Amino acid sequence: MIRVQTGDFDVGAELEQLRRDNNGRAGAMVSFTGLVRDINAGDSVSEMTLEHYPGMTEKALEKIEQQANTRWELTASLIIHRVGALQPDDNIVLVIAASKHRKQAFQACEFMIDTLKTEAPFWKKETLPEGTRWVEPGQCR
Amino acid sequence: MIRVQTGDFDVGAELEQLRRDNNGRAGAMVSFTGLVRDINAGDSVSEMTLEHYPGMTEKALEKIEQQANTRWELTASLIIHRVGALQPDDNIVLVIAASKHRKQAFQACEFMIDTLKTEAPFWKKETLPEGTRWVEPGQCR
Amino acid sequence: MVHLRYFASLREQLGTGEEQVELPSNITDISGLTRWLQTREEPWKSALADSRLHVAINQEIVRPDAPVTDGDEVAWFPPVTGG
Amino acid sequence: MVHLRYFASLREQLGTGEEQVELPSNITDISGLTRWLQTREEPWKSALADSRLHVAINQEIVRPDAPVTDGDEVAWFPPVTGG
Repeated sequence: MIRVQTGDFDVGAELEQLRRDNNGRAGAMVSFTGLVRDINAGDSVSEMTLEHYPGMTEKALEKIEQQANTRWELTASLIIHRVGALQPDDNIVLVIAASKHRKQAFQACEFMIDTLKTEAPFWKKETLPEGTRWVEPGQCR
Repeated sequence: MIRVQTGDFDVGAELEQLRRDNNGRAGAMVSFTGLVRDINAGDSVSEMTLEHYPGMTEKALEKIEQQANTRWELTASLIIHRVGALQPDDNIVLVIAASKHRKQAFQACEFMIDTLKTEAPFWKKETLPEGTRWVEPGQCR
Repeated sequence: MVHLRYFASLREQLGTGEEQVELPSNITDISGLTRWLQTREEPWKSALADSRLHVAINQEIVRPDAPVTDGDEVAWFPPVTGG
Repeated sequence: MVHLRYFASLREQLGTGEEQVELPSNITDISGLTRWLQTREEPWKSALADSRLHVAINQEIVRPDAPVTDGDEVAWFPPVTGG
């Protein structure tokens, strides 16, 4: 399942929901949470705004999730990405992969976040003391 | 931080606590949750009991966490392992690694659970319809 | 008509996020469409000259030689930085 | 005195989880201690013959030639299966 939303997400509730959907079949769940850092490239960040391409974003995330489910034997998966204005320490993205086998869960989760970072149409704009700037690829995490 | 306990843990609350301790420094958090499966090696499991070596267990987990913090740049880490009687779908183990960099968080989290599985003194005993059996290494996940 | 969209820093440079234009009959692919938009006054010429820009047709990333047809949604944007 | 501990399937086979014993003066290492315990009647001989058993002295895994001294806690157990 994928979701793009302005509001926050609750990692525990999402993990719990997937666990319940799996009901005894999973064995291993791996989650990745991306957070807004208060420092990026040496500069103090007071706010971050995430722009995206509505429509294409959802398609891109669905494709990434589908690829992960093709390559690995998953019992459940989830991608949630926030958009809009965020503060340091806020959640940005959540990726969960559940599988019978822990290696598969780790690999699928890492694949989904790695692919999202290069293929999903999101753009970060940071507010610094000197003004705003668009984040360059590879500059962040 | 490490904990060995009979009671359940709340993955969301633990992630939230580490996130608060990190306050803007982390950027990336990876969690691994191990759950009791209702089927293992083809057999239906109705209960699982985890035995451990009190004292050595804590030392082993602390050493694993310390090794991870030496090898990777972590802003926080956590290992919780349950012992005693568990039912299918129950949480068994939780490992969390937080870092500025997602690769480091993934690698540290996977290292901790991999090392725990070969070095920490826990033993699983399963209750099957035919009786009980001790889980053999490599037989599970 | 084609629906043109611009995102992030490119949107800010151009001062617009989207527009509807009549596709000139001699334009058949992304390269041609980009060059045609660059004939507008600055900042169009320089902004669209950035070789790192990606282009999507109907929300799928495409290469510069991809064909454009009437009714398409075409988007230009800088490298993505989500996650 | 040394404090001997047995875990999991080994504990069940032996029917005991721990005991205090006086260390015979001629026993200096884990191999010697294990062989001495195997002189007890079955199941001790066969249970401790399992080459996959691990041994820990004072809660650190050691090799069979590790020295044992009075006051040590020595534990035998099968391969671990936690996590």
